[in-house]
Amino acid sequence: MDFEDTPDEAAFRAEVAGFLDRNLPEGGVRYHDMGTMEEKARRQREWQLILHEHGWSVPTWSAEWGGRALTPAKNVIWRQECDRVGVGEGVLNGGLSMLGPTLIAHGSQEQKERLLEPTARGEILWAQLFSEPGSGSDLASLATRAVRDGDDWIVNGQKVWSSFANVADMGFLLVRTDARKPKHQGITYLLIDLHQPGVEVRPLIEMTGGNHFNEVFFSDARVPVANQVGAEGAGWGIARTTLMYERSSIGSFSVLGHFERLRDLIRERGVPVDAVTADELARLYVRARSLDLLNKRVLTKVSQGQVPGAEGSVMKNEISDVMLAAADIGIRLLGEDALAPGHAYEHDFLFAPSMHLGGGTEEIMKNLVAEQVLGLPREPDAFKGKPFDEVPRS
Amino acid sequence: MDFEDTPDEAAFRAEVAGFLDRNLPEGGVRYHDMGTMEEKARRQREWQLILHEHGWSVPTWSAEWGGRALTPAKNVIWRQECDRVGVGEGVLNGGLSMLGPTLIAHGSQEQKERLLEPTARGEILWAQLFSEPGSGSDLASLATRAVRDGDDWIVNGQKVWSSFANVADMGFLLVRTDARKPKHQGITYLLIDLHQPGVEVRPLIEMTGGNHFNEVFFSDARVPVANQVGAEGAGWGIARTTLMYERSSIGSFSVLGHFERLRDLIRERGVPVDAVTADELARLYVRARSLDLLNKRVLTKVSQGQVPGAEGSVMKNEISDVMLAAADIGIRLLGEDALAPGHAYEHDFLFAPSMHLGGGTEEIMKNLVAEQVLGLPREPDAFKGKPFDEVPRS
Amino acid sequence: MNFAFSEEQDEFRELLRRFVEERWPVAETRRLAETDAGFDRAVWKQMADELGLQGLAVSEAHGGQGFGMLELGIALEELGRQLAGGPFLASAVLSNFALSNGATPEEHAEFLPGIAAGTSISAWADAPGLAVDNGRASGRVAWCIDAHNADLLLLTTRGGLIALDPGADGVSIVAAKATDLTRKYAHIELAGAPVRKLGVGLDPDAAAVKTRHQAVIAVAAEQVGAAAHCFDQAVAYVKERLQFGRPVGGFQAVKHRAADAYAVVELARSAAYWSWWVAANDGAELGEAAHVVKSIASEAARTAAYENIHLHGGYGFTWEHDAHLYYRRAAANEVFQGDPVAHRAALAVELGVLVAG
Amino acid sequence: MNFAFSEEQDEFRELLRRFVEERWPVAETRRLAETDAGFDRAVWKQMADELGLQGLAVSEAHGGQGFGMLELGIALEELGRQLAGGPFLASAVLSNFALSNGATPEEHAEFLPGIAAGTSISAWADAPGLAVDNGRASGRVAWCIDAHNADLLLLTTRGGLIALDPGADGVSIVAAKATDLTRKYAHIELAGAPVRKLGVGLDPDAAAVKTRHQAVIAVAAEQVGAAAHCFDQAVAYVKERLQFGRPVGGFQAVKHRAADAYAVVELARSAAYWSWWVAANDGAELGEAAHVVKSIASEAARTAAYENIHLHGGYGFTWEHDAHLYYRRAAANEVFQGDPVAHRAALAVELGVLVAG
Repeated sequence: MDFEDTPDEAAFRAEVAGFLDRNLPEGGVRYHDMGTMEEKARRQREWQLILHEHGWSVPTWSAEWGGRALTPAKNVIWRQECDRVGVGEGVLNGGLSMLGPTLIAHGSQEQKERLLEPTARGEILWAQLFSEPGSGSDLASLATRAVRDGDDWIVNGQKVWSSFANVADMGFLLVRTDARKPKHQGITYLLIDLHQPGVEVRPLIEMTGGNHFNEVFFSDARVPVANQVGAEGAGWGIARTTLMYERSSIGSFSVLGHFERLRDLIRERGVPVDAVTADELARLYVRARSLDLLNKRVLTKVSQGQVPGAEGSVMKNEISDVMLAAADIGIRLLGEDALAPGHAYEHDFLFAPSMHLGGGTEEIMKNLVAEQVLGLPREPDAFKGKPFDEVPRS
Repeated sequence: MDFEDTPDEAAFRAEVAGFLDRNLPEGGVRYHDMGTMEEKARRQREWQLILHEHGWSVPTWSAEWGGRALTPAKNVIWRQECDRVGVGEGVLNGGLSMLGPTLIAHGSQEQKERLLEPTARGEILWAQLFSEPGSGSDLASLATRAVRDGDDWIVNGQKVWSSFANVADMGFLLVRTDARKPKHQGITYLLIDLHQPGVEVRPLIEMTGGNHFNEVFFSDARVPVANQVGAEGAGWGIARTTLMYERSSIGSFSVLGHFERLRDLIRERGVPVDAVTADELARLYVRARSLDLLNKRVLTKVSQGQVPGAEGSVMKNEISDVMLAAADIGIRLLGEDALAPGHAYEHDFLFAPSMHLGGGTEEIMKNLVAEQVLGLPREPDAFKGKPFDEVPRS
Repeated sequence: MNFAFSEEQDEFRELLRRFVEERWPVAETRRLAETDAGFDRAVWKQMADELGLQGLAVSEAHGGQGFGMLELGIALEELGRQLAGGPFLASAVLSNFALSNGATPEEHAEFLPGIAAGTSISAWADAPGLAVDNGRASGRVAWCIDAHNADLLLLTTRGGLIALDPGADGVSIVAAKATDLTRKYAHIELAGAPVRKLGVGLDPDAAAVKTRHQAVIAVAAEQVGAAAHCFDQAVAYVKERLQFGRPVGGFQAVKHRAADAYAVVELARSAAYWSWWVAANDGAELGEAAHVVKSIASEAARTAAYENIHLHGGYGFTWEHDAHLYYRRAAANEVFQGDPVAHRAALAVELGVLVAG
Repeated sequence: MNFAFSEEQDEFRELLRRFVEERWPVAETRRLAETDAGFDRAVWKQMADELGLQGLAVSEAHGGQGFGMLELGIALEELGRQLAGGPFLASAVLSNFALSNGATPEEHAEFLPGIAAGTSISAWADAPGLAVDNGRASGRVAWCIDAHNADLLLLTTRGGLIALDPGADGVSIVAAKATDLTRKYAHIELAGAPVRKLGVGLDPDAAAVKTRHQAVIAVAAEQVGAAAHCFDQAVAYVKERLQFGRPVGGFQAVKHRAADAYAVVELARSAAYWSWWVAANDGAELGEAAHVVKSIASEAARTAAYENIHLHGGYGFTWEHDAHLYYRRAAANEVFQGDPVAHRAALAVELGVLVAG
């Protein structure tokens, strides 16, 4: 057990830090500092090209596809150093951390050759198109349908909660191609060009007043069969790969930052904290510190080649609770000034309720822990094995 | 709206208080002050005779059976005044508040004439015999069986969590008389003489180290058919009546007492309380005060002839939480002295975990609220309508 | 003991609920959030003419209906359900309290009739930091509800209640956007503004304390209404929304969340109704009631608002859904006149388990 | 970064788990609870002879194995699972810490070999209230773990560490029953008892602080073991127990309780392992680690003990079931060397968000 870098890790960290310090453009590429979504996309693409030139665009991908096949431990260091200078995947996350690894695992040779390099260069910007208004926790009940017409699939339906779809070029899309099969068996995985008639992207305004997600509508939109990943009807299994990569890309987070921001606020305001609030701050710190350590334990396991399992679900719920508690303490510290829009905790306070929704609700996460880690029985499902179109939907 | 007694209520309160003050025996009849279970039974029976002579033995029963048919509002006053002088139903609770009302509702004329008066006088002491080791939350899955032999039922099986069975004369007992029917339909309600061969009562020691409950074993014990309440197979419906009366007899409680005991402890010890603990104490008080007020709202509804509904389940869970929190604060206040056995909070601390178990678990209570008050759907039951003997049991 | 409203009170609630649902539903509150005033003068006039709402708790001698906190509580709870009412809280409630407690009978006769008729709007704030000297006041009141809509400003200063003309020299009132979109706030800056001292001869401290306690109890009534609305909306939704082929409200985790929210809403409602009764009867427990109800009603309002978002899934997180309006209001009400932690500290002192300090 | 134990450490854990499950399972702890000593000298000797456990963290020069807090942590966690070990905590852990920090090398050589061999049992307590004067001590130590089993008493006084012979004049040690049935406690009364001052020339305050932090970290290791055992037992039971024709562990409410308990146990375990590493490396974060781990491990131990009772239904509430033994121990460990609230207050000061006072 050792919480410090090994000599090899320390050398790698120095290499990464050196690279970043030398190449980071003037003004940085901090997601929140880059203005409109279009501006974010433009500047992130420029930075991605720099990364690509130096072989850092897709460090976890295999060397065959332009990557460095970083070990989990080194990937953590890579991300820590990126965090340090405020660099993240941002609008490129879908391509770099979800679609790319999925294609490497399940795509055809032709698809990989055609799509991976432009994705790594940031030329193709990807959006995930899985969730639907009627399919949230029960994602596999999705109803967007595709019908075969010659060498094309014709797609009709609606997706929602699609991050960055308003700036994306393509989407990885789940469609129902057979409604007479049980829900998991009639799904196909397609890659759709978003710049075509029949695709309409409508930005969604969230309760924060901001826009992160989109609704995407399909009316007779076309997908060439060459853009079908895996077999017809095999989409659910491939989607699970994507979802696994999505979750593990959330793995790196700075949960202690939530405490540090509160401490900064206290110092700034110079108002002494009462003992009750101090206890809550200490509780928050204890939770965040322990969570940070749990994350390190899981990363060590992954580094040793063990499958991470559903511990990630524990962490997602815990970090959500930390953020909710931090926002709550934050507005309490502000007192009446918490009325002012744009105050230090307005965004966090308004964003926090989404933490237990996005990427799987609190309830779904706890089910996963109970079933996959603890081995408790699944909920009985009265519709198990029933054809999709015989299951009630709202 | 008025939180004070009406003139009629005030007069009634004065009458009750006067009666109690005049007749209460030297030394009182406080349950916890009366030594062994046998001693408690003996002294409570003496007191019950005094009550009976003055027409106060069963004040909520109808006049036909020796009662006063008190309104809910007056019953509350009756209980408040009894609480004031430390008088409760104690070991007589089963007969006075469960079996009596059940017999009045469902018993035959012969049973009422034979049993109600001795019950009211405290001559027959009753124990509830419903729960079984294998049937807790799923009470209707009970397996103690009875087989007809001429004019007798022959009973075999085991009951548990039976209060006062070690001093009781008779028990109200649920048995399975038809295992081929669905679980709710094969149950019969019997009254069993506990002083017979074939009945063995074993006191159960709880984690507090005390004894409140018993296990009761039946080996070919006999119950004459004359002691069957209602029809064969109709026992579940009658049991629900008993359970309803059991729950409503829990209605009167002094939840604010939990705060007051803590305040007394603080005063006694003379150690100033820190701000964090003071906040928890205030939280406890807020919860208890609000709960006390909710109880008053429910009692007002009942007084106006409305059915109380499952608000009682809310109250049971809330009072459990109050007690758990109070015990926790109590041992915190004691610090290291909480190690001493018999300290002010040892009993409460050890007893508190049972609060969310006895009389329906926290989970069952929340189900009741969700289903009966909020109208949310019941859990799907794969065994609905299946014969009892085809449902798996542990 | 009778913990029930009278038939007349129940009828008043029904009438008011219909009025608010028809004329000022939350959709209208949402529309008005985009305006500076935050209310529609026509509806304000209907509130006065059809229901006499602004004069509900003003004595008949001053043109009001002469009711007390019980009826006011009902009104605030019902308005709270739709986040409606605009300056009703500022004028008909808070200013009315401030004047009733801190002004003389002559001053009542001067100010209350306009407030009761709805023809004059008043705003009130606690302003212990103001410097008042020689009939002039200077200083800042960071947040005052509806001050920019007011014809009359009332401020509780260390020396007692003062009245200001919002149009006077040295008075600057600027409407302020707030995280709470559904209530209107303003910043007040005073630079030697001419003020009139009210309630000469009265005990200013007693009046200030009473006004603060009543203000808390009034806002808690609104919190309970908002909480109940959020709760009802969430429960209705989980009955309808299907996932895995069945209503999500049939999943035990969702059922238990709903049961937990139900419990806290009913606890808060019980405490609120009692607090109205204490206030209506000028009971000695006024301070205790204010502390208790602020703690539990804040918890209920925030819990129910959060659960409403959560139980609506992603849809509850959209701008389009009303859920966030309640969540925002819940935060604002929580910090109004002392947050729950401060009220619990005061309660602990009052209960004798904490040394004041 | 490597948050894993070495293969040797994993093997040591396996070996120890087998030993404890065979020789000192919780059933044996329950039997020993009825005795005054609370341990079996034969098993104590086996611990020393077969595993060298008492000398685990004593240097080889003094007959120990020379390991550090990581191995000690593993031992305490495994003993904690069965509430086993008797005076191991008092002697091989707490007294060892007190001596290592507060005594001179000569004194180490005098006392540590006996402790390491298990032939001498020592007990330690914090006793800031003792009056020590002219080689004599007077006063009371209300609770001292295993003092009545001890051959040597070590007390941290305001002036530094002192050693006492339990048999000396003026020393009264009375075994005390406690709510925690599974650990043995005693009351100590000193009336002019002859004492020997240890660690002359060392900084007594630094030694006392370090000993306290290490003591907390050690007990937290035990808390994590106990929590993990309770959690495992509860999960195993809900898989087996059928109600409504299916395992109760299949009901969502039960699943989520289990998932919540799992989370807090794993958080506590993570904090505990880190705290051992900090202690093993004599890190500057020792105080922070002690505060963090006391808070989270107390929560885990209490939560898991409570859930184990609850999820066993009525059966978990019986004397016969072991669940209450863990619940009792959880309460006792919680108040040992400062409760979680006190540790969080100290942490808040250390983190710069609270002014000390």
